[in-house]
Amino acid sequence: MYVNQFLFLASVLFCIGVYGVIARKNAVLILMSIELILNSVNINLLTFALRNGSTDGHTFALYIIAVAAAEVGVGLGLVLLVYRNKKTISVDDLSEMRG
Amino acid sequence: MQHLNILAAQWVAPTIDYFGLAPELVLAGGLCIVLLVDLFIDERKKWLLSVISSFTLLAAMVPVLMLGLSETSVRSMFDGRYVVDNFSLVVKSLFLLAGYVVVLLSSSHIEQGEYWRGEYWFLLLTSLLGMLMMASSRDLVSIFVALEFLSIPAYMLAAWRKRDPKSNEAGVKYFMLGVFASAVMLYGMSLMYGVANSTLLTDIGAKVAATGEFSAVHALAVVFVIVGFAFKVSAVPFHTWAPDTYEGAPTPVTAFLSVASKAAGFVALVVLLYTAFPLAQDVWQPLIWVLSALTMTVGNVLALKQHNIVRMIAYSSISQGGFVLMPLAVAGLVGSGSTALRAVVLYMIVYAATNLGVFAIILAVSNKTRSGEISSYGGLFSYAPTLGVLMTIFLASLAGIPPLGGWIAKFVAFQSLIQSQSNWGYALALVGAVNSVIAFGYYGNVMREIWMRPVPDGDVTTISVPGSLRLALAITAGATLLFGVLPGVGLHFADLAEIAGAITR
Amino acid sequence: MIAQNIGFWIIAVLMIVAALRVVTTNNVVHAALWLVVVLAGAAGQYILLAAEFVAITQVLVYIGAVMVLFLFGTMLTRARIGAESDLNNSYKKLGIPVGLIMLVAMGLALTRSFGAEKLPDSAKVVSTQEVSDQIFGPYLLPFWALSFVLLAAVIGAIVLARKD
Amino acid sequence: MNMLQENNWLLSVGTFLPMFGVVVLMLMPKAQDQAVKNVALITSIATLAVGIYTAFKFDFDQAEKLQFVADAQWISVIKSSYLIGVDGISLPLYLLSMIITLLVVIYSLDHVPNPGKPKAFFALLLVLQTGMAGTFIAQDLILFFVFFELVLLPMFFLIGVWGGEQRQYASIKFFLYTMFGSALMLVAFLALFFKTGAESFSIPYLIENGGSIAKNVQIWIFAGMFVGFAVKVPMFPFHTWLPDAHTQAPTQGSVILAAILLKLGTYGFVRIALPVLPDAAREWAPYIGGLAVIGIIYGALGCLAQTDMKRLIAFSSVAHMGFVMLGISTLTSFGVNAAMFGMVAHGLITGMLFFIAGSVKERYHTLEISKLGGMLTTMPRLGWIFGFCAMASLGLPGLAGFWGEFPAILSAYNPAEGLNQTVFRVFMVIAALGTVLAAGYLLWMFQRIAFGTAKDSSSHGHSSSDELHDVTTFEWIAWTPLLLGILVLGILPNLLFSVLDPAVQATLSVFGG
Amino acid sequence: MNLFAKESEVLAPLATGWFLEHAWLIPVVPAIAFALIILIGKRLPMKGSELGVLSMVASLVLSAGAAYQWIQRVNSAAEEQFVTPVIKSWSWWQSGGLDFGIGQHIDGLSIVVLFVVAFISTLVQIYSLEYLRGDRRYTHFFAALTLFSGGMLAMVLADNMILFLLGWEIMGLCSFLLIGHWWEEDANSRAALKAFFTVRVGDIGLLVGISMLYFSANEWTQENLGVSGFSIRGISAWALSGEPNSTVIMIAAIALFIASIGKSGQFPLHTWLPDAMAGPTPVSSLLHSSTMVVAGVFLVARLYPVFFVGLDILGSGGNLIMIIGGITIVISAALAFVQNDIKRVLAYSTVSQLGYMMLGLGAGAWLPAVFHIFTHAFFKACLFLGAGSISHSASHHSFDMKRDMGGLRKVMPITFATWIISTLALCGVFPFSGFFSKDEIIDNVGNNGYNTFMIIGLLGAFMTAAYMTRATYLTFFGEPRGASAGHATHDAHDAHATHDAHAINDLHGPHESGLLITVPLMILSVLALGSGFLNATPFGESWERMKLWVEPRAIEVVVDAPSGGPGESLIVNLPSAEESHSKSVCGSATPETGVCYAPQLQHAKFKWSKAMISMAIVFLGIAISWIMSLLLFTKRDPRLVGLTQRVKVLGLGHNFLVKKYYLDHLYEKVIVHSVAHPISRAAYWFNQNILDGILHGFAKSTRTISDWVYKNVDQRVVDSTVNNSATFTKSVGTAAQPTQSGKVSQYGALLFSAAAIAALVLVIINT
Repeated sequence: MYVNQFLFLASVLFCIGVYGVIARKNAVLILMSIELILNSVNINLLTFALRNGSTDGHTFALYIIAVAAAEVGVGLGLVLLVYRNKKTISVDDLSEMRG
Repeated sequence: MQHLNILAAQWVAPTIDYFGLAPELVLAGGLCIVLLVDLFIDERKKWLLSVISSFTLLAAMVPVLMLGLSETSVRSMFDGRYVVDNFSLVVKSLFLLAGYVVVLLSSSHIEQGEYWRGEYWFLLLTSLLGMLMMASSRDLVSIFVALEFLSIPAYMLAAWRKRDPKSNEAGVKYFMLGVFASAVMLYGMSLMYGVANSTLLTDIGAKVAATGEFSAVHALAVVFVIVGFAFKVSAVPFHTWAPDTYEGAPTPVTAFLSVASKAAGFVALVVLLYTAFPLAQDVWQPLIWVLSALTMTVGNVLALKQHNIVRMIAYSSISQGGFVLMPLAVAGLVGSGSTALRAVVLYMIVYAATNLGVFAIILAVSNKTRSGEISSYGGLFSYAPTLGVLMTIFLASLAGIPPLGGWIAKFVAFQSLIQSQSNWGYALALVGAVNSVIAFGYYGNVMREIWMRPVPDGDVTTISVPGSLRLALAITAGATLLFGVLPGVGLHFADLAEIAGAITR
Repeated sequence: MIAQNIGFWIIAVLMIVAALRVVTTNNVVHAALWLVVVLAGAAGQYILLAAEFVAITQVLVYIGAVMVLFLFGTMLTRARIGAESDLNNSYKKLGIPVGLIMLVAMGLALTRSFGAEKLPDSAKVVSTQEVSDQIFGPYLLPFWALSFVLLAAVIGAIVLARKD
Repeated sequence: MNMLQENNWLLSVGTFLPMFGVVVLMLMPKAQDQAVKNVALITSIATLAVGIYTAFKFDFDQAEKLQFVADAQWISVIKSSYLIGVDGISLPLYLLSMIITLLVVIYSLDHVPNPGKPKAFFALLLVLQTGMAGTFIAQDLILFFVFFELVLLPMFFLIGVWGGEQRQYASIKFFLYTMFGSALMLVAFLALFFKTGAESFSIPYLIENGGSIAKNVQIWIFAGMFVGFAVKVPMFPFHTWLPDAHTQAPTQGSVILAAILLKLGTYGFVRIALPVLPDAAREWAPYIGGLAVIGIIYGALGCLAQTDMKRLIAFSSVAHMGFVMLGISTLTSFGVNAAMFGMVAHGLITGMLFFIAGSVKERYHTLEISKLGGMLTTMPRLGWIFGFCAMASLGLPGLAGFWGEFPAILSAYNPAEGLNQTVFRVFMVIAALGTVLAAGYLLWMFQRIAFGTAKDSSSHGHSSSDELHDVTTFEWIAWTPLLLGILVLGILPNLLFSVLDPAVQATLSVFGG
Repeated sequence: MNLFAKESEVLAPLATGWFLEHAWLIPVVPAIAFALIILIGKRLPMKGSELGVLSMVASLVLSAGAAYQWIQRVNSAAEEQFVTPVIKSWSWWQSGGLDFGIGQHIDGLSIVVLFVVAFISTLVQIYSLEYLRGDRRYTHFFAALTLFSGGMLAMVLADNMILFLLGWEIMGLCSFLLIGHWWEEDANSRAALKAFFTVRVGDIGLLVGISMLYFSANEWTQENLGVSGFSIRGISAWALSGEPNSTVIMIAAIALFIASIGKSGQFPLHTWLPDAMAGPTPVSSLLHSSTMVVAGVFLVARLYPVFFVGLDILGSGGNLIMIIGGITIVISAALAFVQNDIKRVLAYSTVSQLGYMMLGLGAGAWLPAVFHIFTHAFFKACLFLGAGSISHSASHHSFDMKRDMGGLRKVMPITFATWIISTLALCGVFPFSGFFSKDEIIDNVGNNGYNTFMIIGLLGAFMTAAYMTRATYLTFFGEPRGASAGHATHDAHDAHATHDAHAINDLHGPHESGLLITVPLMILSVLALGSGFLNATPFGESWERMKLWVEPRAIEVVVDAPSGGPGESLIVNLPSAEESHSKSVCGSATPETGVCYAPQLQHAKFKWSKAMISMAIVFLGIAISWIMSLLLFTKRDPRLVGLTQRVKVLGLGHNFLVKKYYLDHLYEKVIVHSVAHPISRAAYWFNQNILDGILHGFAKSTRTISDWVYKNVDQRVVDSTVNNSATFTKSVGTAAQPTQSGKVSQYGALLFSAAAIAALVLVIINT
């Protein structure tokens, strides 16, 4: 197996995630797209861990998973907050401040 | 795979230098106390929490000072993943003191609104704890965790005025963009780990170079990691969240974000540049150069357009960030590394003092005018001369006019650019020079309102400034003047701040 | 090796298709389900990469917890279960060039650096103990820190999300 | 360069005493206007007293040496120190700043301009004084820069708060202009510092080592300094802030601006730019001289086009500073002496003219020349004082203005070695033409304002007979020293030249005599 | 034969004395008096005038004493011994290694002019006591008058050009103040401005000339004489040393001469002088006829060696000085014909006479020119004061001869008598003083070979006689008209009538003036009659006192001429008609062999035949003019009255003269207006629109840039890097969205795209 096949998979996922966060306006969907990106990072880390023969990548990936969970929690909290005030979770509607 | 087994077999509990961790431990203890006390005290006694918070921060200063005075100059833990060196001590005290002032700014403010006070203090202290961790972190995992540590509470604090849609919006934008940026950064970090087979910055520093077999991926990694922190320091074009978030967030939180959070970004950036990418300066120098020039310029020209004071200060602080970045654009050149570091640290110190002062004034004035418009400052000098003079001092300092603190910060930044004696350095110095003039356009505009315009609503009752704000003003104004008149003081600390293990040429 | 390779490609194609569906589907719940596919695929890849513990964690945390969060979020914000027309920005096509440039940059760098480098053949599965030794060894401090992060996230999210 | 270090506390006290006054003012209650005035007055008197004592202690036989030198640690990290001292070049300007401040304070005792706020007004005046005095004593580039910039803000507010109709525009313009210049100047200072081996910012050190910088580098560094100083002077084409600032500034602001602030730029040339970068100075000299004579003619033409008295005087400053710059551009000690003298003389004379303009404005409520007239009949004393100053300003021999103007022209005949004589001789003739134009605009103004009969007072609603009182006591006290100074320096120029000359010669020794 | 006065080893000790040694007191006294008048004048019983008069008397005494001792000094010298001037010098100021002195330089020339100035000043001040009585600015008037005298005296005895310049400028200032004395009238203040401004134009020349001389001469003078290049003695010696570069000294001389032209009202800068008559009559008398305006002449006489060498005086053909002088004589005399204002007639006459002085100097007639300064001062002062007397006592402050005068010889006998004496002196009728000086000039001009200029001189004499006769006729003969006939004052155009308190005095009709006016008139007329005898060439050598006392005396020096060395003589042919002799320029540059000091000049032998011719011309002029005047003004001969209207050519000529050759038009309408208005307006426009515009443009463009950035970067880029552009949106076929901002996705797009692009660029660069 080539190193690059994993890395390319990761980069494709990353770019799909990037497309997602740009194209989506539903806040929950944006959060999902972010998960794509974070997963691509994890694939990278684990690929390198295997390539380098070290465990640090595993640890790193675990921390990322944990933090991502926390982020999703916070993100959904914010989404709920916004929803309660504005009755929408479209981030495009969150453009009261600009300029 | 052999060594993994050996490592596993030899596992022993890591030795921890608790003295070195004392500031963090004190702060951690403090925030636990806040959280617990909040559960048990009466609504009317919630003011106690602010007292506890502020004393926690001051108490955390004690070990910082003791560490500074101790014989051991560098304390390294976890195989060098967590290092207490002079640099980290200097920036930790900066965080703690800035945090202290933010507490002072907050205490009267959050009494007024419908805030969750106990949780507010808790989150504020948590974020500060993350910053302390950031100051000492020397490996990718620690830096990542520290970054999230300081950011996640901050996301929520920005949205803390729950019923204000603007505040919600601020929180969401900050959160979203923050997550985007950290995603990019993580990708870069993963590549770094991949090529260096270590998360230790010093190991990465030995590998990541602008040339060689892996130069392309090095470049990609360096750029992505820098983007992550460029977001944090709101460098253009990663600044977009800053104006909206600053405007929408509760003002003390804005003060916190624009000073402490931004400083944390710079701390991480500096540590990375000096320990992790010293060999890749060909990659990051042009990047920082462009970021710096763009940041100064765009921040300035957009600030000129603003009529909301906080938003204007937001753009102003973007532009100030450009000045901090300025010396880093030549930091990789021979002989420039240490002066650039000095310039960055000094700029952060001075900027923190001055900008917090500005926010203190904004809080005090908005208490009366209930407005964020710059025009509401009309005639401030005539009914609140002290506030008027102090605001003038702060703005002049931001504009870099001697003998106020800002000038020495700008001066040292210019100095380090010119010391490089490179054409890029000279060019950036010119850009900076022009920008420092443009900047006066909007600072001067506020001064003009304060001194030369009539009071818009004719209400000339004096402003009663709460005691905590007075203290904050005294501290910040004193520091602003002190740094300006006796720049040696600030420079002394900035000069002390050497990063252990940094490779400078 | 070949089996692994075949496995990789199947999973990879699945993941990419699923990921594309995540970002293009008009149904929030579908998107969440497609995301499950991606995450599960990722877990599969982790196993191919000899990272069993991470793979398990991935399943537990992501598919078990995060996905539930997402679905809760979707429901709490009263999203329709069916298709929705306004999930996307009107300027969503902007995402394509941005993503493509990104991909080019990454692809260029990866190709140039790793070229035809191969992963070591005899990949020994990393044991959970090794990972834990690391977490409680050199990476102890982030672990502590993480506890505070999670605490803060929980408390903050509750405060923000609760009605008051 | 050897320096004398006795009594080295004197300069610091003289410079920072006004700041002490500012602190006292700050602590005073706002309402006590009279007490505020007293404090300001006492402070400025005390400052001048220290200044006079300094002059008394000054060793005039060694005027070429820096005296009262204090060298204290300041910003050791960047190798900048608190190095101060005066020599024959600095001393007159140092004292002039103190005198002018005192006189302005006296004048302000009953002339606090609208909108009042005497406390802030006097505090700003005193801050300004510290900045001005400090600039003249600083012997370290960074210190110089700090003081140089320190004057900006107070002046910004003096113009912006107490100024005329367009004050806000004028003040911002003044500020941005000067800031632009000083930003470039700072960059030049830094480049200088590093090109001399990053050893020290001390001016004496740089003078010793600046000459060794490669010529083309020198030229660039000089360019930075040139912009910084030329904006301040102001030289054509950087002068457009000046008319607005002067016209809009309150009388006191105009006086200080004309008398001292403009000198900071020319002083910078003499003190820093020329001796430190001699090769570049030689290259630049013809251009500076050219801009100077353009300024002379241009300023004069500008004057002729004015209908506003104050604006006219402001434009005349452009012309007069042109003479000063012409003297400097010759790079001869004779020319620089003339320039230094011209600086002091211009300070006294134009300062005085602005005082008069202020008083005219106060009485007539307008400065439109066409609406004035017959001042000699309505207010003979004011009219004659005005006439005296106009005469002094146009360079009448026997009054101070002449000794700045004539030697400057004279010096252009024979510029320093290496400069193109023909070019400078052309400059000389043009400058001489400028003296004629000076006579033209000044006397024309005098004729229109002072001669003739008083214009109909209905144009300004107030009853003129009550308003048009002659010179008041405070005005007399404030003006007499200036008038005496103009006269005494005119008759005994050596009072000043004997102090300047050794120092100027020492400074310009880099140009080989 | 050496023709240059040389200062060499002293043959005999020269007499000196207190007055000579302390001649510097002469200007100091009035200067102090001036200060006192300003300070305490108003509180004195006579409002300060007594201080002025006393100081002038003191100066006069001092000058007289100095003159007396100078004569003694001359007498004490041996035959052919050079009488060294009494020079005293003190250091005034030093700068840039140069030393500037202040001091006195007393020689014959300065003695003469000192005496004249002190004398006329004294008389005019006495006269003014009466004339200006009751004036509201009585004190100021005397202060300015006294200051003027101080300035002029300082200039005269200056030992260096800086002090000279100082005095010169002070005079200009006083001239401004005094012309504008009645400044309430706009015309007066305009005249004052014009005078100052015109003279100032000339002063450029003085500045340039002094500078050039200083820098060219300084080295030589320091080395050889130990004096600076400002020293008059040094410059003179240097000019004759053979050192100077001929171009430099020529340009310097021309520059200085331009100053002279301005100050002495020579063509073409003469227009200010007639206008200056707007000042009070005593001022016209003192400043604008007898003293100040001769400063220009004095400058030429003072630095004669410079002009001598620089402009090649005595060279073949004419030189600048002579040409200007000649033109001035004729032109201004012609202008004098068309004036109706008596003072303007006298003003043009003054210009014309100054032209004679210039002509003389230019033609090498140094002594006659200086002598003409001397005599002219007396008779012209007398004429002006006489005119003042008429307006004061007879014509209600009008100076209009045609309207307000006529037939005054009966009412004002003393004024009439003094007027006639002075007129005759001015016309150069033997034995009045003007004859001895003016005729001598004409004679010497011819003698030195400049025949054309001699004819111009004679023409001038003719015209002088004619216009003075016209003026005299109009004033004193015929029937009284207007105010002189006792009619009520009708808008008298001498301004001070409206201001002077003493208008009350004029309630009664024309009468003779008081003693304070007539006594000075009489004294002056006596001198107008008698002063010529101080150098009465017709009566032989022993009468040529002035020549003895004033002209630098030559000594015979054998110039040793080492071949090719600097001591070599230069032989130049003199264009003299009488005897051909060689002129050598002292080539010696060392004090050992003597330093040249003044050029030796030839004097024409007086010939009665020539004198008679000129006398005849003068009388012809008087006669023709008398007849014309009689016919025109009294008989009102129809053939002459209105001639200018009838005959077009004459009318044009008349108009041309009335309009002062259109020079004023040229100055005011063309030059001044073009400078003051279009050019300065253009410059101002340039200033406001271009230079300020650049600034504004910068500010504006900064704003524009910020607008642009605001709209395009912050909103449009955010809107989507490329996508917001309509084309892109079109190309992907979706409808363009209205520009929005503040959207998270757009922010995200910016973030990611910036990161991607930066990465792409740097990846490409770094591999």
